[in-house]
Amino acid sequence: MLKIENLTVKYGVIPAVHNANLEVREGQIVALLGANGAGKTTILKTIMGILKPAEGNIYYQGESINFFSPPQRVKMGITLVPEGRGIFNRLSVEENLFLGAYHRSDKEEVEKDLNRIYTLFPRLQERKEQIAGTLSGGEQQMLALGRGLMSRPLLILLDEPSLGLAPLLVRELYSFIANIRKEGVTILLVEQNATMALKVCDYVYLLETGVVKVQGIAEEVWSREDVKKVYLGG
Amino acid sequence: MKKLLTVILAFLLVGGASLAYAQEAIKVGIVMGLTGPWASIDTPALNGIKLATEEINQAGGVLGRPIELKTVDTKADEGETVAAVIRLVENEKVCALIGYCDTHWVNIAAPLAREYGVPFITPGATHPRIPERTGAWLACFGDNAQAAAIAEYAINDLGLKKGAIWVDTAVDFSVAVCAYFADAMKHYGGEIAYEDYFETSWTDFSSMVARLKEYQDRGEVDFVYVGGIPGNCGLIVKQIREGGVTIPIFGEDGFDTPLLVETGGEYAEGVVFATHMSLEDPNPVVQQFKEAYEAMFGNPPENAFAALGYDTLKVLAKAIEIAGTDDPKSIPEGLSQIKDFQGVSGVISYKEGSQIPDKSVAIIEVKNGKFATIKQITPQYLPDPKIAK
Amino acid sequence: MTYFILEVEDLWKSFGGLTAVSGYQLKLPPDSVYGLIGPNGAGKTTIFNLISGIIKPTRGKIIFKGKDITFWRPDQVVALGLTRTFQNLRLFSSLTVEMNLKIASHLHARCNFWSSLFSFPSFFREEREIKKRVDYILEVFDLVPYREEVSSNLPYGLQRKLDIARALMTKPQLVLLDEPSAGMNTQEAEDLAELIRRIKEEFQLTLIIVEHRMSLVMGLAEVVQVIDYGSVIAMGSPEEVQNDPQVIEAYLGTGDVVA
Amino acid sequence: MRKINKFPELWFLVGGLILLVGVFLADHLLNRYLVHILILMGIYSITTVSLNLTNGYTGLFSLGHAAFMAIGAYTSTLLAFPIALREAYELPLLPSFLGGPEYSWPFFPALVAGGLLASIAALLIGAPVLRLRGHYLSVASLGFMVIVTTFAKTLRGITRGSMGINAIPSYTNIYWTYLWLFISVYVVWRIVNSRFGRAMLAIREDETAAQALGIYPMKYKLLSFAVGAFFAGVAGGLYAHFTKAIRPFEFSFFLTFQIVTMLIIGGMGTTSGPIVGAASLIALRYALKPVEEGLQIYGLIELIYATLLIVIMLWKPEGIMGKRHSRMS
Amino acid sequence: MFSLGYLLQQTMNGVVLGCIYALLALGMTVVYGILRLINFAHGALITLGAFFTYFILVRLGIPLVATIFLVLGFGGLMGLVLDIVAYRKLRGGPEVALLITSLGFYTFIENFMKMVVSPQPYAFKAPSYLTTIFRTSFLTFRTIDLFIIGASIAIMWCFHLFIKKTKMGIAMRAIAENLEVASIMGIEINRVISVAFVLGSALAAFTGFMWGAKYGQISYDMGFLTGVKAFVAVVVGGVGSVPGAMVGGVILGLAEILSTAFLPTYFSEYRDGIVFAILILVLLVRPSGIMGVKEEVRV
Repeated sequence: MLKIENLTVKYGVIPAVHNANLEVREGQIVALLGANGAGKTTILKTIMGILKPAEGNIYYQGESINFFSPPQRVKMGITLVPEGRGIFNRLSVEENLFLGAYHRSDKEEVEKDLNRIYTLFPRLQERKEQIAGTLSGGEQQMLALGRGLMSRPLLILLDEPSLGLAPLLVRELYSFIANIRKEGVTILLVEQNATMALKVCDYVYLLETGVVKVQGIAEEVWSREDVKKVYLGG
Repeated sequence: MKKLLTVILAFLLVGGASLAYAQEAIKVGIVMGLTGPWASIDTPALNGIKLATEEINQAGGVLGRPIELKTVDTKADEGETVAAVIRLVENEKVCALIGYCDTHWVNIAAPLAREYGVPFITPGATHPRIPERTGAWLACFGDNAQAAAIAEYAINDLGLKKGAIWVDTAVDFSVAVCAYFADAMKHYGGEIAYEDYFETSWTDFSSMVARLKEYQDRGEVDFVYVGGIPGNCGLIVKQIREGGVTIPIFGEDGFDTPLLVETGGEYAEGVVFATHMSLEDPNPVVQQFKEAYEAMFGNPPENAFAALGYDTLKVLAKAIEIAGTDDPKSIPEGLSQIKDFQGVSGVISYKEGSQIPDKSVAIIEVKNGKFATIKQITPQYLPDPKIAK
Repeated sequence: MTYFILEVEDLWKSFGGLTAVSGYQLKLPPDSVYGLIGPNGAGKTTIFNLISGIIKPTRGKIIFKGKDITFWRPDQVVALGLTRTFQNLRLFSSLTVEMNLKIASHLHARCNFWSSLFSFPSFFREEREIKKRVDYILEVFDLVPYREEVSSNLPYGLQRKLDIARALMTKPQLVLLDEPSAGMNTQEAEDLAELIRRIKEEFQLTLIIVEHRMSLVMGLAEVVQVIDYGSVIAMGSPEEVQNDPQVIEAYLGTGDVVA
Repeated sequence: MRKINKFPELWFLVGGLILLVGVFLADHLLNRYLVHILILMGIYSITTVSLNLTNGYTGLFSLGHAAFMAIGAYTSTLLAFPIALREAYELPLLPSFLGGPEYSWPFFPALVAGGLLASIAALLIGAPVLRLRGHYLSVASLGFMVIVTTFAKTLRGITRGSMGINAIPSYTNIYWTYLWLFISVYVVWRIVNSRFGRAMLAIREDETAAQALGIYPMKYKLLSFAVGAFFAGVAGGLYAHFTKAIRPFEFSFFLTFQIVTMLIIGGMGTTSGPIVGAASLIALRYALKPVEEGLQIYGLIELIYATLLIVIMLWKPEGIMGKRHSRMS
Repeated sequence: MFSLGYLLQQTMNGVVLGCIYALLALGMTVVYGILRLINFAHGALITLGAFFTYFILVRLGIPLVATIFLVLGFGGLMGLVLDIVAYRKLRGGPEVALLITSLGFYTFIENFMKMVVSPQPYAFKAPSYLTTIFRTSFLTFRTIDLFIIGASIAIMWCFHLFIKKTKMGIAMRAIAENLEVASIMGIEINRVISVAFVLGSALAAFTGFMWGAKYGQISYDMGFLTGVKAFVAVVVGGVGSVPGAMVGGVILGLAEILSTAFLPTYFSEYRDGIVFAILILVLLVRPSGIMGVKEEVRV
């Protein structure tokens, strides 16, 4: 579904991602793991079109999308749930959700999806008139996820969804992620919380300083020692 | 530094080219604010000057030489004004300067001309302290005359005693004319209820109108005297009337503009103001001037400043003739000898030692959208010029 | 009683309703290297911001060299000998390397305004001294060839180095390094560790290092504090901490998935 | 090359001599109109050079520069106004501690006094306003400018109100102007190359980082504001004694925007930018004047001016002398 | 000393003037909130709008309702042109470049207008149904005053609804808050910004029409000071806030009128000084304006 070939991304002169190759198959959850500064977020932003690749190609459903703008990519079914949630603090919960469906013109369906999100996250319904900036961290993450789903994505890119959440909330969150997958959405997940990610995902890429170091099926990778090493050092 | 030198060089070239000039024509420098807030009176004045030049040249010129105008637009900017005077005197070697219908600009340009020993005549700047301060000559009456004329008319003819004064503090002439008016009112036994202040740039006068209405309703004022300029007199009159004020409105020569009726509309009816002359005057001199002006510019003269400009150049030409030379040093001598010169804007003669002509003041009332002359007044009492700043 | 160069007591900071630092404590002996680790968003950088005076705590006390600096301005804190680097590299990006360093000599230039204007000898003497120190620092950090380079044009690794070099221009005793190796590759990071070790000796520094790259912290730090949710969850030697189950959980998360 | 670079003061000495010769030649060879334009360039250059210190080097985008010019212009005018003319223009006599009714100041001390008063005003207004950032600072300084012009209008006993003061003695000549231009360039250059200027650069680049290196931003912001104001005040004084008439209206939006435009067109934060900007825009204005008069389209200059402004901003937003920095966001 | 009628009359004067400022501020605040652009060209659009209505309403006598729509369309078109010609290219560039460009546009339009319509002011003869005078024992006012207040409130309300309820309005607020995240929501940034320009400029042109109808005289340079004051209203009210623009505008209008109405006449000239002193005070006490949202300072 998504294929990245020889991707190099630079900030000015500084390469953040180096020659990365990865692939996401339809219906999978693929995790992109690695320490801070490893280039995970950069890869997601490049897939979304916010950053321009210095080299390499991104194929989505067999088509190169290198020259597509972010809105075009959204229309093609890619959605990014940004790191730190990136919700609009000054907008209400419902407006945030509504923006997720910005490119859609099927009003009734949007309304239906809205209700679906509310049943998925009842707490959002309780607070739908509230300004999003006043939500708690967990609620904001729910909102960001819900907003991502409102665009009816085929591929959803999750950037550190567990960041700053209490363990209990993290667990809750992951059960949602598992649910989303059941509905047929493909997921590319960037995580620091490796244990959690490895439990739900099918395939794993491990990044270190912009380079893919390890890849493999989740269970296999989990048992390997280098995973721990990347995180906790020698 | 290198850049600066290049620039200097460039200027040497430009300057050199403009130095060449023709010998035979008599050069007269014109400085006017053709852009900016004074454009609406300076432009007609310039047109009047052009018309007069055209006529003189058609008739064979002065001393057998044609008159050539060197006109600079100074854009209502002090730096440009100084630059223009220097350029006209230094580069163009003009024999005299004519310029501006507002006192402020004369106050800048004329002293500089005096330094060069070049006479400066203003068509329409009416501050009576101009000669004292700048050495310039006026082709029009002083503000003290027009203020006294209105005071005389209001008190003696209409019996109105309690006036309010609106002063535009941003222009010298308005401040001056209002001070003379207050003085003349006192002289004739009237009183000033209060003075209110505004600035040229204002558009909204509603708070002042409301105050005036308050005074009117309490019976504390009989009339209001407004020191407006052409750009805002229509606005002021309209707002005063719309605000429910019914007492008479008096103005000065700044009111002499078509905008008074155009903007004021029906509300301008009955407004009385003092000015240099009336273009409705049946006097053949005036009517001929009107026709010639319309023939040349496609529209009738906008206001009295057109006539003043016309007269100014004619006066200058006459002075050159009297002096018999266009030497700037001799022109003032010629000017001082002008007596009973019949101009479009009235009879001009300079009294001994005075650079302000004795002219009568036309009192004009707006009737049916037209300016109608009520009377010509030569004020019996002239406030001391020193009263005003 | 032992002397501590820096003591932090019961430090709290909340932004709006969010508590970023809750009851952080530290007693730092002089001439030591402490590591500060913890997952993303644990509050490490906030702690640095609090100590260096860039933000003010909600509650708590910070004592440096026996002085209570809790509510001092950052420049006052630096003047006392405590400086820091930034996680997101705040170099003066349109200025040259030399200029970046010269700016940092600010605290130790005493020349007054008038002698600066009119070239009194004291000005030249001082400028020469500054230049000497810049030369020396450039030497130590192997940055000599890049002296005239605009700092934003340097390779990333060198920018990181410059950031530390710049901090040292202020002649500090205590340096807070905020993720010095972020964005470096393994080789560069190893070199950096070596460099940090070297400058610690050379300049007799006390260091606190916030770092994600475990190998670096483990190699350098004598004592490691692990932060999560704004407070210390573990503290000890690198080995102890590495095997602490609480730490592993903080980093890798619990293995307990509901779905 | 190296040797000279070691003593850049030498450059200044040489440059100063060349300037002196140039000014002398200009004064004697050129006609007064061209000298007039050169003086105007000089005065505007002083203001842009001083504005460059605040806006370009310290990164405080102030729009209040005309206010400092106004303060300098009024101060020096009032001090140096000839006793003999005071009565004709209804100007007050100097209070006794400033010289009394018998004495009007010579030009130089009057200019310096104007500059100093502008500096003091800068310190007073800067202390609260310089806390603001970005556009808020710009707007607040613009407000300060309006307030200064308001005072110039309303303190009629001193300033003659909106009508302004006329017949100011024409002390400003090309020597004074270029002497002060030289001084201002020299001072700004010295500041920029000392720890004070380095602190200002640091504040422009990153205030937080500057503070973390021991620089107290407020102090240097104020210093930069005050020094900039000093030269603006001096330039205002030169301007007043050059145009020989001032009124509050002059020192308002138009002047402020004109100076800022010159600086930006020339290139902020560069040594030569402000002078190039001021000189080229004034040169353009006067070069176009004959064209405008020839075609009798008054207002053409402004039209070309504006077009040029837009074109430069679109294609070279860092100004004529500016360098493009690739900045990381 | 002052009668009740006087107090009421002056307050009404202030409110009417304030509504004009408010409408201008509204157009500016939308653009400024998104782009951080102090759009001086906004002032020029007042002039353009006023002359446009002068020619179609006064000269051609097109009915009022049609005029309103035409002037809105005209203003919008001009805004679109400005955006496409210059502002779009400068997006993401230095703020000062944007500022100077907008100043350049102002100068250009003003001088262009001067050439086209001459430097003389024009009398703007509004249809009589707009200038009918009503006199009560307390107040004297005209239809146009009511029209201005009514139109301002109506437009403000529509705008409020637009910003709050419509897709485009929500998108605008999203862009103002975070451009990058907005783009990954699938919002076409350029299009939305253009719409903001079009709306703001349409409002400016419409204000020009109201200005002309209220005062009866228009000139090529009428827009500048008004534009600057509208920006002051934006900052006082709080950048990016629709009710803030209204509050800021009315405060400004009241400050102007009441300061001349209740201080001794000698203080009239302090009017602009007072307005800007209020601005500085508001900035110092509440840097984000009365209704503004505090901007986050990130360390």
